[in-house]
Parts: sequence; structure tokens; C-alpha cells
Amino acid sequence: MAEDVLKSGNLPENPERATLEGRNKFMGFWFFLGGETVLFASLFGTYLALRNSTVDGPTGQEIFGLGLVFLMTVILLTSSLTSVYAMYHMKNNDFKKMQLWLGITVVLGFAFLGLEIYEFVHYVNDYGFGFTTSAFSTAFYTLVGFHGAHVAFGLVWIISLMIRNAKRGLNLYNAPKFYIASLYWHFIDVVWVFIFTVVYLMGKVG
Amino acid sequence: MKGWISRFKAVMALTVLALILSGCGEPFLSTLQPSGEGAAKLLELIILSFVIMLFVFVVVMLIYIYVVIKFRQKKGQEDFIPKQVEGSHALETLWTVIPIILLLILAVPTIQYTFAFEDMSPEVNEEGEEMDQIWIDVTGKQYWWHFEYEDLDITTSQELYIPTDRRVNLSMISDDVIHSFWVPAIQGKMDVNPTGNRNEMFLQAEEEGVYWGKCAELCGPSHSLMDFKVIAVSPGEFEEWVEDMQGVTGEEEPETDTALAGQESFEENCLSCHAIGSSPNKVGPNLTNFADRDKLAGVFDMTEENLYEWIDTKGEEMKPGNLMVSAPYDLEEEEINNIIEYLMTLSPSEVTPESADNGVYIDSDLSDLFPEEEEGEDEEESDEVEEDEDEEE
Amino acid sequence: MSTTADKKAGFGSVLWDYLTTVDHKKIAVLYLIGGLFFFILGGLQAMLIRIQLIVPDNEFISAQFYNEVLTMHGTTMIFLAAMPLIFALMNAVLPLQIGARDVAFPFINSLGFWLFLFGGIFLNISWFAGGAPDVGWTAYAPLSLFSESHGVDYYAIGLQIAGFGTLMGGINFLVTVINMRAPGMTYMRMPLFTWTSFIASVLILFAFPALTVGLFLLTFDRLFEGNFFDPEMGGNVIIWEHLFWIFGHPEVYILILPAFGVFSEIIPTFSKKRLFGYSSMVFATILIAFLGFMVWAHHMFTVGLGPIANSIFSVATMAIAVPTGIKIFNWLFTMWGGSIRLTSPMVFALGFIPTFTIGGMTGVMLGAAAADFQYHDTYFVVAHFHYVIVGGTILGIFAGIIYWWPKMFGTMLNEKLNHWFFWLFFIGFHLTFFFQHFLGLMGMPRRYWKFLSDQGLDLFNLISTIGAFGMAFGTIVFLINVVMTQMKGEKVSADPWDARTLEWAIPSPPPFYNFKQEPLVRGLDPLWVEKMQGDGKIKPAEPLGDIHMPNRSFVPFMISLGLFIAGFGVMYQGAMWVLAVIGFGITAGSMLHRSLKDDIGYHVHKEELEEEGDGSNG
Amino acid sequence: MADNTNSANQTEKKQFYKKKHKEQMKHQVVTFAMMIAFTLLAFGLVMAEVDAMFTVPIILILAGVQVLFQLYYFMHMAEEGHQWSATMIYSGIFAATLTILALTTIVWW
Ligand code: HEA
Ligand code: HEA
Ligand code: HEC
Ligand code: CUA
Ligand SMILES: [Cu+2]
Repeated sequence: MAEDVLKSGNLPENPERATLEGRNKFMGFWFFLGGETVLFASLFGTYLALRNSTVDGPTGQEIFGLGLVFLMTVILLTSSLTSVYAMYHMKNNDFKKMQLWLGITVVLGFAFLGLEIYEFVHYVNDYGFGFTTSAFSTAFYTLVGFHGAHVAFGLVWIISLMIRNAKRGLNLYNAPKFYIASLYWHFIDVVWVFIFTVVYLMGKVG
Repeated sequence: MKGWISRFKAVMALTVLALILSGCGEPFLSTLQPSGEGAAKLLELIILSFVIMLFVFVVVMLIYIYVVIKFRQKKGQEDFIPKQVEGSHALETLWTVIPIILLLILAVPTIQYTFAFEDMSPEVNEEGEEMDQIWIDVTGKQYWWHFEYEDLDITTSQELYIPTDRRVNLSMISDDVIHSFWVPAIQGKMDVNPTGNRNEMFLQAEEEGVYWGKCAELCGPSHSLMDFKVIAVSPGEFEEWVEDMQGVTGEEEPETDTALAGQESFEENCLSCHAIGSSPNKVGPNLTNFADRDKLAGVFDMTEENLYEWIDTKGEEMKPGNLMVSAPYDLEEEEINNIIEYLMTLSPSEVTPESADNGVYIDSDLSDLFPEEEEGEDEEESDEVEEDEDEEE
Repeated sequence: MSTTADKKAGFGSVLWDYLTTVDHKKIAVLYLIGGLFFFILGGLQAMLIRIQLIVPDNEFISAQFYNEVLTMHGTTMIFLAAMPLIFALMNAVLPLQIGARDVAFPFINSLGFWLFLFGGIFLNISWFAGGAPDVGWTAYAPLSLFSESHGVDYYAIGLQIAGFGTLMGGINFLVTVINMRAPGMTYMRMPLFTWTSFIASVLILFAFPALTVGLFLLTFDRLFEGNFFDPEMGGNVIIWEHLFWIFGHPEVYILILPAFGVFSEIIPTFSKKRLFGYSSMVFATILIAFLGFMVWAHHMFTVGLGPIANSIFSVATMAIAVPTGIKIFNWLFTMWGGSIRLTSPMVFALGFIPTFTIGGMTGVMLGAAAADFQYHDTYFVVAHFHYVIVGGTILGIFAGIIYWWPKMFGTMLNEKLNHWFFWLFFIGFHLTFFFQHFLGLMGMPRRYWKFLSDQGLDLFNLISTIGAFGMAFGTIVFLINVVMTQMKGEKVSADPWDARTLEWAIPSPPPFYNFKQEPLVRGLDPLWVEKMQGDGKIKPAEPLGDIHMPNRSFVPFMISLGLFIAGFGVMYQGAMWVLAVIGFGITAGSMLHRSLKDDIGYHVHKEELEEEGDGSNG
Repeated sequence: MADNTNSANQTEKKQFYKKKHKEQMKHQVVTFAMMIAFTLLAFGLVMAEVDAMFTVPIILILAGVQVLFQLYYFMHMAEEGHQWSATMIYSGIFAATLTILALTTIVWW
């Protein structure tokens, strides 16, 4: 049986939960996301407590550019959809297409990350809004940066999964791994929904 | 409410007695021997909760002792197999409901007191008029306390003079880390935080006395030495003290030459951090009435040796981590002695900590301290002032 | 990877075995050793505290050093002694109690241990690197920003590393309980220790992230010029207090719930009765956990949150007395009508009940917001939490260690010495902490390097110090007992206590695969059920077959080591950044290694198992 | 897994699942479209500088709904076998709510 899990092809419905290991991973990862919820809540809470503490630095209202944020949002939301597509093909046992859609997800992820870095550089250079400018700036970079770091980690994760399994296709051993990576990616999106709402939109409203 | 609390009085008396027998500390420090309105009320609450707890504990212990004695395995009965009881709804309901009731009994006065302690509205005199409030700005600093009497234009450090039988309102903040202002025998504690928001509380001493205050929040190496005193004197004496303090300009010259020399080197070396006379809060304590201090730097006996060591070593060993160590001066023995002599002349008032113990009681309604309102014409105005204060909160 | 090969091995291979083990029973031993080590360390620090406070105005240790000792005592005891010892018990028995062959994530489980250990070592290196943290275990800002040495950095990074480990351990147990139960082991048949550990793991899952964030903020402020807690730059010091206590309060229930579980095993066993009100015990556990998230501000009554917030948190705090009371009475009525044997674990349980009740009651007194203006930050609080922690958690841990010692090591601790340990520790404990209630009320604040003479505080402090020595002697008796027992090495049977739950159905110590055949659970207290209704042996739920086992791995050690090294780089910066690069490199490399290499474990074959004979000597 | 004894049955099953997945995928796309719409609405409200008292609650609700979409559709929480996932996520949300509530209401300044 042990070697079975490495054989590709002919997978059952829900391959990510077909083995005990898979079920464990699946459940453990969901729980981890429950914990992450509190982690981000703490960051959001801190940000909200400090969002008016701009001292002499610029306020969010002055610097946030909604156009760019909108673009980032659409990119990330789309990447969430593409990773749904990837899982769709996983369930249909179509490894090639899964890889393809994961590939697209990764590209979108990089695009998002690139824009975020551009945004930060822009704030620092054009507004003098750095990490140490005010309590508000520290909280802003920490919250958004934590999310960015999550994106970056997700990218590394998905890429390494894709490369590792490129040759051997889908099997019961790696299906759970792909699946939880995609869960992670969705979760990043969930967090972003709150970031664009709470940080940028509410920041703009004042 | 008062009614049924008083029903606990009998039990209270008993427990208080028990506590006193077990030695309940010194009257100037212990929460168990309150000398002020706040501490007295809190002690009531403490005793109420204690009585409830005692009841619970007795119940638990009665069952416990009975069970442990009665149901020990007896010799020769090693094979006895007790009935495997699953539970009992009646019992379980009982020990859910009774604690809830007990907790409600505790919760109601708790909430009342919690609100009462943060109610800073003015006291009312017998005629039902609102009385003037004394507000004092308290600043906690590593490792001493600074007090500014609002509207009275006087400042002190380390020792806070208050009139008895009157609430004194404190508006508290910190200059560095968090401290906590606590005068156990008079009132519960309140933190002083280092930014914007000022915490408020009141002090009310019912008896004259020198009460010890403690810093109750870890604030650095000398946290345990950040003591201060609250000196409660009769209202008339307080009035006198205020007037005496207001008279100090800091320019007064001492009589002897050596003291004069001391004043000079003091101005040269010390005034950058210390002040004499009313002044805003500085790096070091205000020394206007230094010679009247009960303790040096809050904790040491007021002796020349201690004072000499303090100035000579800048308190390095005496109060580890205190901020005077960064003082740049380097003084000769003689200069120090001169300074000491000068410092010992700083006694602007007859009213000193001793006045709190001498049994003299001078009554006053303190209205002299607030001259505008003496005319009695502008009650409205005073109301406005209060409203302003409310808005600030 | 044969089953018996490890047995007769030299020191080197034993070491390697433990460095790479993923077996929860061995990880339990590691946690036990680590936890006991830090308990003794924390205890020695406590002795320094007590010696300093033996007489007024004492100059035994300096103020700065006192603060360091005080901080490290609290931090060590909570994070590096109590938590790991609880994890030791969970690892040792939880999988056995639910009839599992293994935990859900053996690899993660071992990673959790190594992260804890390296985090703990990291924290303690501060002693030799310019001074330990000196700001209390609560590390309130801005004092923690003012502190000049690197101590607080060690605190922040060390706890961060250890905290990751705890979080992983928690998730592992959650999934283990949910996915790995044997056939017939329904939720409402799970032993209470399993239940309380499960709920404690839920608390870990939701409480530790708040600490993680708090520590990150602290680190950013201290090392990267962040402004979270810097009032000058608009920062707000109260954020730290909230984050710390949002973690901190659930943390105390993480500490106490498994201890409740231990006693809920011991009391039925030695009363020969099933647990009274099992379902209400489960319910109470869940309720405590739930309420535990809504009361944290009772540590902040004097911060100035205002009467409304104070009142809400006050009432919520008091509410916790109700489910806890349910537990106390259920224990009492478990004994009611039973046949009580005064074995040492039972004596611990009997010592626990009144002690914890006192601690809980002072807790409720503290919960009365206004009254807390008097108690807060005094020795009354110190007395409260030592009553619940030492009288609850520590007694529970030692009761558990003694109770399950035969299961973990196959030997039996000497009962006489156990009783000596108990009485010395117990009497010492009450001497130490009972009078501290009065010290607090008499005006002695906590965290005081010295108290002054003529303030009426001398006598009780002296008694307190004397008591502490009693506890130390008690602990020494226990250590002697351990050494003597292991030297004698007398083996015991699978079920020396005549117990009730599944772990006692397999040999002591259990084979590395735990259950040869998955057990069939036919009721609450499965072994008892079989003793009463069957032949005293657990029926298998499956025919004998191959057993799947995870491979050992050195990767958890390396991942943790990497973070350990990186911690120094992040802290000292400058040229030391190279350490961060190396450290994070090791960690990332190890993780990559882990994910690239297939690790599907191996099988113990049926034939091998048959050779070993009957494993289930009930 | 089972061998090919009844491969006819297998392919039939496959077919059935394929169809089911396709069906699901359609839902997903609709979900996505709605998410984009919500986003547009939220950004639109803010850019149009509608009154803050009105905008803020609306965009928060929109965000909440989007998140539920993500959880239930993209992350399949609506499907079988997610009871524990849901329990833990909601417990997390509970703790998260308390945290945010506290940090927004009872830290002053
Ligand atoms: C194992 C750890 C543990 C446990 C279980 C508890 C349990 C409780 N704690 Fe404690 N607590 C700590 C560890 C713990 N605590 C620590 C470490 C600190 C200090 C941290 C620091 O500042 O460093 C602290 C501080 C602390 C404070 C803050 C004090 C201050 O700093 O000013 C408060 C205030 O409300 C409090 C309350 C409670 C309450 C109400 C309970 C309740 O859960 C207790 C419930 C139990 C009972 C009540 C007994 C049994 C019940 C009955 C027999 C039923 C009938 C009872 C009644 C009707 C009353 N605790
Ligand atoms: C699990 C938690 C835990 C445990 C078990 C203990 C155990 C003890 N603690 Fe406590 N303590 C805390 C958690 C704990 N503590 C916390 C969180 C604080 C607050 C810190 C802060 O304010 O920041 C605190 C603070 C604290 C204070 C208050 C200090 C102050 O505010 O200034 C005191 C004072 O008496 C004290 C004493 C003790 C004592 C005497 C023990 C005893 O029970 C210890 C008994 C154990 C031993 C004595 C071990 C002895 C073993 C040996 C000696 C072995 C001999 C050696 C060999 C064989 C090699 N502790
Ligand atoms: C760097 C600033 C600084 C300078 C300069 C300085 N002091 Fe101080 N001084 C302090 C501080 C801060 C304290 C409070 C120490 C404490 O209690 O923690 C203090 C406390 C004192 C006290 C105790 C006050 C009390 O109320 O009991 C005396 C007396 C004193 N200083 C005298 C002097 C003299 C005399 C000089 C000059 C020769 C001097 N100081 C110069 C900062 C300074
Ligand atoms: Cu100031 Cu402690
Ligand atoms: Cu608490």
C-alpha cells in the first residue's frame, strides 16, 4: 500500500482526503487557518488602533492610490479563481491542466507582489512614508507586509510543489499537498479582501 | 443596597477581628485598616467577597472531609466494587444555580463600586451645593512622583499634602514607563500611562496622618523604592500650607554664609534638573519644601549622612538606576556640605508631616483657595468650567 | 528499520535515536526531561527570590539582577516548565487513550519539541550575553523598550521560537483526536484527559497567534525602530497589554485544563468509580475555554479602561467560577460512595482540591473589578496564581507523572518517597503562599526587590521563605526517587493501578507501534468495561496486519537549529546578519528537503508482529 | 485502490463526477463574477465620495460577504466533511472579533 500512494492516475473523488495522511493534512491545515485568523485579527486590531497616529507623517488619505489597489485586488481575486480551476482539474485527474492553472496563479501572484513592492517604494520615495515614519506607518507596513510575506511564501510553496511533481503527475501522496496549498492561497485572498476594505478604502474615506 | 450590606456587618466584625488578630500590617500602609473613603468602601467589598468565598470553601471542605473519611477503602474490602453512578441532574443543577446566585450577589455591588470609583463629579455639601474641587496633576517618573496643584500654582514632589474630609481629584500621567499610584490605606491603585490619556481618581482621607504610597507597576530596578507619602492634614492646616507654598519664589536667600554658598553651587549644579518654587515638571524632584520631607528620595531616613551620600554618589547605590546618576557635577566635600545646609533651610511652612500627627485640627471649607467663587455670584461660570472639564475627558 | 534493533545500543545511537525520533512516546520523554530541567532552573530562581526577601532591606542580590531573576522565573516556569511538562503527558498518554497507533503529525510533533527546546535555550543564553530580560514575564511596554540590554530581545525571539513549537504541538493533538480515534471511541467516550487536552489545544490554536503578533511588534520596535509602543511617535502602549493578555489569560487555562484532566483520570481510578457527571465535565471544560477568551481585561482593571469595560470583564470573569465549580463538585461526588485508595497520585488529587478551590476563590475576589484596585500587582495576586498554578497545574503534572510513570518507563516510583515528596511540597507550598495573601493586603506590591523594615511585612515574608525551602526539599526527594527507581529498574505489569482507560491495556512501556491491533472500544472507560463484562482484555477491531510507521527524521532538529542561529543574526545585526542568512538558510533548506523528499514511512510486517507474541497483556 | 474489475462502472462514475465538477465550476465562476462586482461597488462608493457614515458599513458588509464566498465556494466549506473546518474557522472568527473589538474600542488616544 505504501508505494501505492505514489502511483499516479485513477484517483478517487476527493483525492486530497483519500488517505489518512491526506485527511490529517487537510484538517490540520484548516485549523492552522483558524489560528491565522486570530493572527491577522491582532494585526488588524493594532492597525485600527494606530491608524490615526500619523504624528507628522502623511495620512493614509493623502497617499493611498485606489487605482493601483484596485488593480492588485482584481489580480489577486483572479488568482484565487485560477487556483480554483487548478483544483477543478485535480479532481478531474487532469494533471497537465492543473499545472497550467497553477502556473497562471503563480504568475498572477508575482504580478501582485510586484505591484505591492512598487507601491511601497512609491510611498517611501514620493511621500517619505517609511516604516519608521509614525506609528501609523509602522502598523501599515507590518499589516500589509505580513500579507505580502504570506503571498511570497505561498508562491515559493506552490512553485516547489509544481517542480517537484512535474514529472510524476498526480497521486494520493501529493494531491493533499496541492490542495492545502490552494487553500492557503484562498486564505491569502480572504485577508486581502479585508486589507483593501479596512486599510485602503476606509483609509481613503477617513 | 446599604441595608443589606450592613447585614453582613456582624460577620464582617468577626472576620475583621480575625484579621486584626492575625496581624494586619501597619495602619499607614495596610488596606485592612482603611483611613479613607475609598479604602473603606473597598474593604467592604473585599469582606463581602471574602464571606461568600468562605461559605463556598466551608461547603466544599465539609463534603470533602466527609467523603475522604467515610469512603476510604476498608481492610478486607479490596474487591468491593462501588456502584458506578453516572451523575445526578438534581445535584448538578444545584451546584450550577447556587454559585450563580452567589456570584450575582457579588456582581451587583462590584459594578456599583466600579462605577462609583470612577465618578469624578463634585462633592455636595450639607446645603446641597456642589463644592469646589481640588485637582492635582500627578506625574509618575522613574522613580519619584511629581504633583502640581491645578489653579493653586504650587508644585511638590514625593510628598502630597491633602486636606482631610475632602475629596482631592487626581489627574494622572507618566513621563516615561507605566507606574501605578497606590496609597493602600486611603484608596485603590490606578496606573499612570505615558501618553495622552490621563487617568483620574480621587483621594479622600478621613483621618490626619502620613500615609505611605507605593508604585505598583514594575518600572525598573528601583521600582520597589518608588515610595511616596500622602500627608493628610486638617483643612485649615492645608490652607495654611498652600499659602506658605505659594509664597516661595525660589529667590529667597538663606541666612548663613555657608548656606549662601550652598545656594550658589546648588543653582550652578542642580537647578538644571531641580526646582524651588512652583515650576513645571522637570528631570528631578521639586525641592521647595525639601527640609520638611519625611523621607529622603521617598525611602531613606532624612539624615545628613544619607543626604551626603545621596549627593556624593548621586544615589547610584541607594536607588539603582535612578536618573540623577547622569548629573554631570563633581563636587568637593565642603561644597556638598554647603548644599546640604542650604537644602535644610528649605522649609517654607509650619505645616509639615508632623502636623498630621499632632492632633491639631483646624476646620475650613477651603473656599479661600478659590477666590473667584467666594463672591458667590458666578455659580454658572463654575458650572461651565466643569463642563469644559467633562469635554476634555 | 527493524523493531528490536534499537534496544541494545550504545550511547551514540541512543542519542541519535532521540535526536531523530518521531515516536510520540519518546518525544514525551524528551519533553519530560526538558520540562523538569527548566522546572528546577525556575525553582532555583524562585529560591533566589525568596532568599532576597527573607528579611527587610536585604542586599543579597542587586535590584537589576532581582528583576532578571523574577522575569526569568515567571517566563521559565510558564513557557519552559509547565507547558512542556503538560506536552510530555499529552504525548505520553493521549494517543494511547484513544487507541491510536500514532499521532496525526509525527514529524510536526517532533518539530514542536525541538522548537521549544531551542527557544528555551535561546532565552537562557541571555544570562551570558549581557543580562536576562528584566521587565517581568508580562514585558509591558514601554518598559520593555527602555530596557537596555539585549535581554528583552532574547525574550521576544526565544518565546517566538518556542511559541511556534507550541502552536504546532497544539494542532497535532487536535487532528490526532479528531482523526485517529480507534473504532468505537466516540467523542463522548473519550477519557477526560483527552478531552481537556483537546480543548487546551484549541486554546493554544487561538491564543498563541496573539502572542506571536505581540512579540513581532515588540521585536520590530526594539530592533527595527518601529513605533508601535513609542508614545512620541504616536504609538500606544496599551496595545501590548491587550495582545499579551488576549494570549495570557487563555494561557492560564491551557495550563490548568490538562491538569483537570489528569485528576479526572486519577480520582475515578482510585475511587473505583466512573467519573461523576461525565458529560457535564466535558461541557464545563468547553465552557471554561469559551469564557476564557472573554475575560482577559481582568488583568487590566487598573489601566483605566473605564467602568463599563471593567464591569463587563468583571462579570465575565466571575462566570468562570460556575463551570469550574461544577468540576470541583463532580470530583467530590466521584469519590462519594467510592472505595478510595490513598496511593500517591490520589493524595496529590486530594491535595489539589482544597488548594485549587482557595486559588479559584481568590481569583473570583480579584475578578471584582473595584476590589482589584486594592489587590492588583500585590502579593495577593502572587498568592492567587501560585495557588492555582502550583496547587493546580504543578500538582496535576506531578500526579500525572507519578500515575503514568509505569506506562512511560515500565517501572514504579517508590510510593513512600512519593508521599514524602507530597507532604514536603504541600506543606511548604502553603507556608510559602498562604501568608502572601496577607502580605498583599498589608500593602506589599509584587515585583519588589526589597521591602522596608517597620512596615509590618517581616514575619510573613520570613515564613514564606521557609516554606519555599520545604518545596525545594520535596522536589529533591522526587528527583532522588526517580534516580533510585530507574537504577533498580524493576519492571511492572501493564496495569499496576487497576485502572480504567485504554492506555493500561497495552504493555508498560508500550511497543513502538502502540497497539498491535486496533482496539475495539465498547464504552466509556473501555478497560473497566472489559474488566466487568469481559475477560479484562480489549477486543481487537481488526485482524492482525501490517502496521504503517513514519520514518525517523533529523530535519526537525535542523529546522529549529536554523531559527536558533538566525535569532542571533536578527538581534545583533551589523556583521552578524550573516548568521541570520545562515540560520534562515538552514531552516529553509531543511524545509525544502522535507518537502522534496518523499516520506511515506515504512511497514512493520505481520510476521514480525506475530513473533513478538501477544501484546495485549491486560 | 480497487483494481479494474468493474471498469465500466468506474468510467460511469468518472463521467458523473466530471459533470458534477463542471456544474460546481460554473458556480465558482458566478461567485467570482459577484466578487468582482462587489469589489467594484466598494471601490466605486469610496471613489464617488459617498458619505462615510453610509460607505463604511456597506463596504464592510461587502467584504464580509466576499469572504463567505471564498470560504464556502472557493474553499469548499459548503461541502461534506468540513464540519470541523467550519467549527475552527468560526471559533477563530469569534476570537478575532473580540480582539478587534477590544483594540478599536478600549485603547484610547
Ligand atoms: C492555572 C492558572 C490560573 C487559573 C486556573 C486561574 C483562574 C482564575 N483566575 Fe487567575 N491568574 C493566573 C493564573 C490562573 N488563574 C496568573 C498566572 C495570574 C497573574 C498573571 C500576572 O499578572 O503575572 C492571574 C491573575 C488573575 C487576575 C488579575 C489580578 C491582577 O493582576 O490584578 C484575576 C482577576 O480577575 C484572576 C482571576 C481568576 C479567576 C476568576 C479564575 C477562575 O478560573 C477560578 C475559578 C475557580 C473557582 C472559583 C473555585 C472552584 C469553584 C467552586 C467551588 C464553585 C463555587 C464558587 C463560587 C460561587 C465563587 N486571575
Ligand atoms: C508554572 C508557574 C510557576 C511555578 C511552578 C512557580 C513556583 C514558585 N514561585 Fe513563582 N511565579 C510565576 C510562576 C510560577 N512560580 C510567575 C508567572 C510569576 C510572576 C513573574 C513576574 O512577576 O513577572 C512568579 C512570581 C513569583 C514570586 C513573586 C516575585 C515578585 O513579585 O517579586 C515569588 C515570590 O515568592 C515566587 C515564588 C515561587 C516559589 C517559591 C515557587 C516554588 O513552587 C518553586 C518550587 C520548586 C523548586 C524550589 C525547585 C527546587 C529544586 C531543587 C532546588 C533541586 C535541587 C537541585 C538539584 C538536585 C540539582 N514566584
Ligand atoms: C540629571 C539631573 C539631576 C541633577 C543635575 C541633579 N539631580 Fe538631584 N535628582 C534627580 C532625580 C531624577 C532625582 C530623583 C531620584 C529618584 O528618587 O529616583 C533626584 C533626587 C534628588 C534628591 C532627593 C529628593 C527628594 O525629594 O527626596 C535630592 C536631595 C537631590 N536630588 C539633590 C540634588 C543636588 C543637591 C544636586 C546638585 C548638586 C542634584 N540633585 C542634581 C536628578 C538630578
Ligand atoms: Cu514606578 Cu514601579
Ligand atoms: Cu486571567
